Amino acid sequence: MAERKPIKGVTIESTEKLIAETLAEMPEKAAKKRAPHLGANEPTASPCAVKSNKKVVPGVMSQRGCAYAGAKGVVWGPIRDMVHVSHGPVGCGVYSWGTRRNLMQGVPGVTSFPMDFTSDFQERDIVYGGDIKLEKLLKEADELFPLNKGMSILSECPVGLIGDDINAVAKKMENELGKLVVPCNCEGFRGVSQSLGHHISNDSIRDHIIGKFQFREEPGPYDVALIGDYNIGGDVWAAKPILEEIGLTVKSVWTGDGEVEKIGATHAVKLNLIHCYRSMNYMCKVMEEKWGIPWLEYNFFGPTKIEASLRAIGECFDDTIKANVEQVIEKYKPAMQAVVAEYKPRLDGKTAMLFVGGLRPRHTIGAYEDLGIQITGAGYEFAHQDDYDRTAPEMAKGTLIYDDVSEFELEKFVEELKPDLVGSGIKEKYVFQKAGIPFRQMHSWDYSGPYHGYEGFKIFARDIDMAINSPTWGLVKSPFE
Amino acid sequence: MAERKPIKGVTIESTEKLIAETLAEMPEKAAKKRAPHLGANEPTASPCAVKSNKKVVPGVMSQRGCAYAGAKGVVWGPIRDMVHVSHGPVGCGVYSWGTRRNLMQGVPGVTSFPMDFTSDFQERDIVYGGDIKLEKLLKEADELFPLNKGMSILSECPVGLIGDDINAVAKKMENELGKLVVPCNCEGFRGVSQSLGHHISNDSIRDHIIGKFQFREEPGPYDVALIGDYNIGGDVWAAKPILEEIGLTVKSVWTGDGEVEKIGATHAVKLNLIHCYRSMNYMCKVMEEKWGIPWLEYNFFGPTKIEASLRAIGECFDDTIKANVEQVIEKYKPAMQAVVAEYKPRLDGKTAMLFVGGLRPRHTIGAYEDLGIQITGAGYEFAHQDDYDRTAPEMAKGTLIYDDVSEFELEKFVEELKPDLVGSGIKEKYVFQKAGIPFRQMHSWDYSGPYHGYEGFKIFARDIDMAINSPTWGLVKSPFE
Amino acid sequence: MSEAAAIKKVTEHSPEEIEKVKNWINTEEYKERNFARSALVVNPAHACQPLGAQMVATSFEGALPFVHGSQGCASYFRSTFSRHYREPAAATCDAMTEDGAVFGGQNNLFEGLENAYALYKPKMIPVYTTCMPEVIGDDLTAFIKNAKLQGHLPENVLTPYANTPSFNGTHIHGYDAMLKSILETLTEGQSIEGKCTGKLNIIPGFDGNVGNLREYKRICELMGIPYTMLADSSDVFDSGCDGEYRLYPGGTRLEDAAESVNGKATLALQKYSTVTTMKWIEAEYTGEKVIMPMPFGVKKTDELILKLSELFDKPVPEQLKKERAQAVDAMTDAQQYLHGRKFAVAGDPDYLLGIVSFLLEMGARPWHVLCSRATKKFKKEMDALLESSPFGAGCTTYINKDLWHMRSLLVTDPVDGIIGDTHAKWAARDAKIPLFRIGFPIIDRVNLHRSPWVGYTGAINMLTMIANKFLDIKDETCEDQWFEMMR
Amino acid sequence: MSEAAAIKKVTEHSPEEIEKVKNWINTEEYKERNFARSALVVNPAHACQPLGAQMVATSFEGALPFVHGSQGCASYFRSTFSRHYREPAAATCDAMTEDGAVFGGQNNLFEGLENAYALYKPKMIPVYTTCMPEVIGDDLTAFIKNAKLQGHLPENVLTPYANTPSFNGTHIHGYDAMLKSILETLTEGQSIEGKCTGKLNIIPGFDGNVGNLREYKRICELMGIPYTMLADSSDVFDSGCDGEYRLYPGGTRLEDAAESVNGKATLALQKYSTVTTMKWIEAEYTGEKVIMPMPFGVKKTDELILKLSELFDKPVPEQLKKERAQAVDAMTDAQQYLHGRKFAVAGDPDYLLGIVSFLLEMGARPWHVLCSRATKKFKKEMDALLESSPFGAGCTTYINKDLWHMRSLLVTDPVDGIIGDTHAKWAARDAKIPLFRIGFPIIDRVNLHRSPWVGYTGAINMLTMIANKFLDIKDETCEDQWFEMMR
Repeated sequence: MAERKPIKGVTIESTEKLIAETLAEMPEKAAKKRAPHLGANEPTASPCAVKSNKKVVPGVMSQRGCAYAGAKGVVWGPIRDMVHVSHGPVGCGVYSWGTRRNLMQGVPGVTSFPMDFTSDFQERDIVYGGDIKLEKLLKEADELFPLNKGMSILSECPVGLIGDDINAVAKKMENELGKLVVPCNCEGFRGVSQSLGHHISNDSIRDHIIGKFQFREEPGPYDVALIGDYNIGGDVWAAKPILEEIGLTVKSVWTGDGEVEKIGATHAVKLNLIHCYRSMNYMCKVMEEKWGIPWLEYNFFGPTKIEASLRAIGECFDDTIKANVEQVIEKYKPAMQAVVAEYKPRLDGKTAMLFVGGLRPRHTIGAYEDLGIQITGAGYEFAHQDDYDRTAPEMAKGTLIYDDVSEFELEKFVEELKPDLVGSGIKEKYVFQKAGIPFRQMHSWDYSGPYHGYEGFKIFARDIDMAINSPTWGLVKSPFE
Repeated sequence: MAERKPIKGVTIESTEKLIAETLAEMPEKAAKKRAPHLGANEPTASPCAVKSNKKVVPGVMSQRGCAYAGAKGVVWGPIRDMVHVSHGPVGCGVYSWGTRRNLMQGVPGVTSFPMDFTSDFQERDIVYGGDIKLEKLLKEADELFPLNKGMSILSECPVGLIGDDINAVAKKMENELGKLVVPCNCEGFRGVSQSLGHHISNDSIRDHIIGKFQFREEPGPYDVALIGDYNIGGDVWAAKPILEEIGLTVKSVWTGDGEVEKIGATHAVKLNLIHCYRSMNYMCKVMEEKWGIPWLEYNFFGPTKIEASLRAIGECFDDTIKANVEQVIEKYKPAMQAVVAEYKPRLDGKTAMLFVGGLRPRHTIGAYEDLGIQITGAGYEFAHQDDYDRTAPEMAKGTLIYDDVSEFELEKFVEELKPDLVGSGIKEKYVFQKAGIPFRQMHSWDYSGPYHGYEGFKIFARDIDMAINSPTWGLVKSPFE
Repeated sequence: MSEAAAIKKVTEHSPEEIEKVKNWINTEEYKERNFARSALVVNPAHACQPLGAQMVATSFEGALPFVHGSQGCASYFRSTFSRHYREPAAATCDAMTEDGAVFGGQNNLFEGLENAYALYKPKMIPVYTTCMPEVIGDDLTAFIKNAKLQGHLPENVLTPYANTPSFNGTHIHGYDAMLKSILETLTEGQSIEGKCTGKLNIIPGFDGNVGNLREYKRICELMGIPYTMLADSSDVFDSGCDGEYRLYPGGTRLEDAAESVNGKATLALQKYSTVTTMKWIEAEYTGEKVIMPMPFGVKKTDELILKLSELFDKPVPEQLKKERAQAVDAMTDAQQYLHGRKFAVAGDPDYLLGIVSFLLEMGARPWHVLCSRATKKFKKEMDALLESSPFGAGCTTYINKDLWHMRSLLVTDPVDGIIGDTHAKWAARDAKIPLFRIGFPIIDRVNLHRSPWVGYTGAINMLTMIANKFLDIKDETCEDQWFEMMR
Repeated sequence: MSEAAAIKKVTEHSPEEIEKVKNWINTEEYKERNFARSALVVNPAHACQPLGAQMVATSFEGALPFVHGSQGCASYFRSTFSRHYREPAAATCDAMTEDGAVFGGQNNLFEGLENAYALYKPKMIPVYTTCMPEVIGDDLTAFIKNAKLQGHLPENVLTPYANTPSFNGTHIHGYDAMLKSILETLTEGQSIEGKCTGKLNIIPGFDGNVGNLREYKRICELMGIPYTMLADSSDVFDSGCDGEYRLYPGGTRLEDAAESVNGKATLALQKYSTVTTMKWIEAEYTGEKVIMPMPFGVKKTDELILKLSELFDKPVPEQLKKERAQAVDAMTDAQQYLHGRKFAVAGDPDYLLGIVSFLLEMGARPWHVLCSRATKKFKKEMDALLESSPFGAGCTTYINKDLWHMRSLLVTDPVDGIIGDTHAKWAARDAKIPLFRIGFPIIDRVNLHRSPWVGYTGAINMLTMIANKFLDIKDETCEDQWFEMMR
């Protein structure tokens, strides 16, 4: 990885000074806990000095979600042909209903279920337990939504506290209904962030789904699976065609626009291509150990990374595929150059700071750089060490790295570094826009997208230009003061 | 015609007293001019005492329009396949563009022309005359709208004052373009109301259109023409099917959703059925004199009048048609009774006052009475003696008749008679609604309709009930006073 | 030609022929021929002078608009206003007919004034003309003098009058002519050396949105600036329903208008509909004279407020600062729904300048700007506005072209939406794009004349109407897989 | 089970099968089975208690909402508010995890309060709970007392707290619990015998429309009635953008809330979201206590204004009389667009009662009224309202049914439109009817939370949104021959 050019005014010293000043304003105990999670980037350091995956420091206003959010929101929600039951009180299901933009094909309510199924726990369910209600509920769901290919039971906080046994209920109902019924003990209070929710969900797939199905078609030499693309704003629909264009056969997608049976047959593919390493590396490792399937991390954000990834993927296959790769790269080059030609002049030299979930703070850097934008700060809500190790080389020396950054810290950092754009989530968008700083939601693509692949880069470039160069920012400063 | 039951509180004396009080508040000269136009109804008196078709008394705020409105608005506008040129300054064309609801089939701008074509006179056209511009304009229109079946030149005020000769231009261009080009000298200042505009237009049809075409099909025994139905809100589309259902063949419609060539071939029909006597009786008489075509006035407002009209029409034909008439009447009776059953209970005993153009003040009385509503006052903007003669027998003794009623007079009359509904036009609607009196536009059906025929009566009944029984009238009286 | 030979069969266009022409009228070639028109006007987007005169005439307290000429015109003006505002629009007329064409309209005027005054007891009778008296050259000065001399009308009844020939200019010029004449009449003899009412005279111009007029008044009230709105149609065309019809439900008080000649400042917010009026005020009125663009969008509202603050030495109130910040907040929050979207705009000059400046502020792209009757001066001003922003690049301004020209533009050079009055709905339908109804007249929707488009609140209203319609269309036309909870 | 035997082929539903089920879910038979559900809830139209608590907690000046329990909940509440208002929605949390489940959340609370106070310097930290502490029975009274005793938080920091378990009631009950607790804390020791502030305390209840809150304040200001709005979210959730982010952009001033115990009168405008609060106020506050329905429509606004006039002995101002007449004018002018139209309505109890009364006033016909969590008492009150008008005939009230039940109703017993929040868009799409977004949350359109639905102006706003959408549909779906200039 070519080392990044240093960014004007951004040095290890200036960044460490900023960190120190910020920590100084915190209670001592909090500062002590937070210090290891903030650092000035050392591109070559390995492992990256920044610590991660620790409990939230109470009261600092972290942006993190919970295990249920990592399970239902990230992994299970996108699987289109299952009834996903938010098992517990009504809130979690309502807040996550349709708010992750994991688009899905199918007839809503018939073959796809972009809906909120819940057991709506009342006091009596807490007191007497919810297992009986769960059984009844699974029967009702299977009756009213007969074309479902399976049902998932996603535990909310109370379930784990009142001694319910959803695993037993799942097993019983799978037999009774002859349908996949997958338990997932993703109570919100488990672990430190969404991350354990991914892990628990990967385990549920391992224990209850994979290996139970086989593809209808005979296995082929170029069979691959797309792991860790959740079809946000149609990302899968922009990525898959490129892989097919270089000659691969994408047998299943984990889990964007996902089909559970195909997920259950993925053990037959030749190669697992993983985009979001954080949420799905677990099952790549399981499939590698149990079925010998190699896996490759790839990155479809921006032409530079797309080309590198295609060539890396090509390396895993024969010359036919390698030739196709070069052809496809040539085919889309003009279009990509046209995008860069149109937008780079208006974006070159701008800076951005990113704070997203577990992948994009590093994975989108290439796309920003393709447009001439330098990343002066980046961090993750719920990344682990291996994510930060992958991040350090992607960022210039001395840039700011922040793990599980709090509102307090991020405001200070942004105020100091004055980026031209902040890329983060809905909870941050309006904080920074009030301060007159252009913003893009890098969780939900601000209801735009896709941003993956060649088609995605056109939309990404347009949106970033729109955000940074919108004339409305020129109105923020009032003439009356 | 069965004589109407007397209406409680409405006597010759009370009405004449009201008229006298109203005239007393006018300047003497105006009162003298207005007196003959107001009267208490004598159902059996013939001719009706109320005078009509006289010049507007300056300054009293008459509701009348002008000859151009009678020509372009009433007669020519509805003819769908002609380019109607509003010849003169821009105003007249814009104000009458799409404001008469004469709906038309066809592809707008291709085979039908619901548009505003105008010569948009400027000062130089007044000074140097508009004939040359008119020639150029007709050529441009024919080129840009090639599928037009003819073009009409509808003069606005200035044309008649600056000595232009649109007749010569029309003749010249008809030859040059091989297309019907029909001049119509309907300058707004001519005559006393829209009425002369109808007459001038009838004459233009007589002189330039009728007799020039023949129907493609062979003449048949049941060929009729529908005269004086302008397809307001789809009235023709509700009336024509009934005539066809009793076995007649409606060869052409004057002029709702009209086709000019079929109008030009109407001399071949067996019977002219005229709904709006006022605007089209001229051509009925011409066709009777020149081609011996008998004509029959009919009334498709409300089941009572529809049945009477069908039977009268049946009388003009053989027994097959007569039998069809009885069959059709029986067929729709249940539906009509259902409408009456639903709405009459909420409308029985209510009263209404009507002030419309030249037909509906008398013609819709049957429909109101079918719903139990009595008409306590009626009058026309531009009717003539023969209209008032037809009106007297339709109204109870002592009810109020007012010709070309002014705003001042109508407000006094309504204030006194306190009707449950006023049926008039857009210029009156909001005056009476401010006074908390329910209102229906009886020119444009308040953008609803059709009101003709069986289908129309359902919609009419619903709309009248909606207007009178809307709970919003219960809000008018403020609790704060 | 013998009758028999002349008789042709009724013709029928074949479906193929219809299809051919249907496609032809959407082609570039048709557009060229369409733009080559020099005599025929199709679907113009403006009305004639006396309509504008009537808006002014009705906007003064106790004033009864009086049309000298054909009664058909008076009824057309009244029905146009009633359809737009869904309100009564009283106006009377002296109903000239054929004899008037020969002998002139003096007798009509005598009788008309006498009856109008007796029946409707107005405080003022503004007189304006239709084509006929203008073509035959009626001398209103003489006629009115004689009417009073011969006792048809008491001497003291105010009868300002204006010649408003519909064969030159449009409704905005009629507005100008009538306003100037009314002010001349009311301020006669009122000008007192050195006197200053301390008030601001506001002239809104021909504006069919009573919400705009109320927004101007609200801004002045918030700033503590005493004002007189000259030709205030806000109550006249938006009176309440409480069981009683009022012929004169509001309008500028005559005493205030009279006093306006001694005002501290006079502000016209529509340049193109107050040309002669402001020239006359320049000469006759005391205080500052200011002509500013209609305050569409934040920047133009800023300029207005700064000017008012300067003129009256008043601080900008907290409430307006707060509203400004809320407007900027709404615009920054929703810029993604308008940014880069192409718009066609049709309407009166001052409205067009305002709407285009708002679009540029949002990063939207005005693309076809059309005024069916305007001067080269206007075109120059519009082109300059477009050049002031990168988002104005590629936009063309058309003057003296009509909505059939606009149709050709929309089907050959498509845009995302068109902003204009109801008349633009036919072109919008053919081009399959939404129509955003900002202008006059609006006769196919309800209450769009009540909420302001100007000022900070107006910017939010426009943004909300446009963005939410685009989102409606997205939800209603997308396939199931693109149907989403969040937009 | 041996692995081989267990391996099934990937299945595919045939198009016929899909079509069969697609039609089946629109049948009466399916509706019966759907209504027979007793355990499964699908697409509920309500949220959980702590969301309501957070709306209250954020609506006091300098108050930092504090979630005691799982951080996932805090982020969900914050993102829900930010998506609805397009505004920041700060709230912190003491992030209980597995060990909290075992040992309780006291340590989390200690650290959480300490850090929150140090970092964000709030004037008040309202604490409310998620499922976990409620299930394991954390004793907030003790925890908070200990936190202060052990110096994690200065004694004088206001820390009202409420137990808001999401497994009973909904967000409106959380609103009630938190409000009562905050008022208890703020008014402690403030009640002074015989003292009267002369002010009106207004409690808006859980209302996602800042326009409504502003309308209440505007009415009071017009009537010259001094007021304190308790839990005033209008500035908090609609602050301006001027280059500076403010964590505490507004909210009820703590001093005013403290004083409210000595108010002249206390008015709650949402009965169902202030049950315990008003019971407590009944006992503790001076002055009159009044609970009135949300003033949707003219009659209910009349009642509110008459009550205020009576309570404070103030005449009804001309401006409100004028606005009333204008609302009645708009409603009588546009009744033809709503009369007889059937509507489905889904939402919170107080909103439902208001919307239905407005529909009845317009002569529209509420047909399916659904509240996904409500009491029999509410159903009785709704049925009584429906019986009060002939236009309520035939309407059915459903409680504890969800939006999948509503879907069955819409496709088997069609109506013209549905009024509700964004979640109803899926049922509206399947039933091919328009959704009128009045409720919470609205996360797929812009600025619908800014213009009021209550009061006279609110009645015009609702009427305009509904009528103009029906007219849009008519223009967009009619054949050419029915496409008209006037509507």
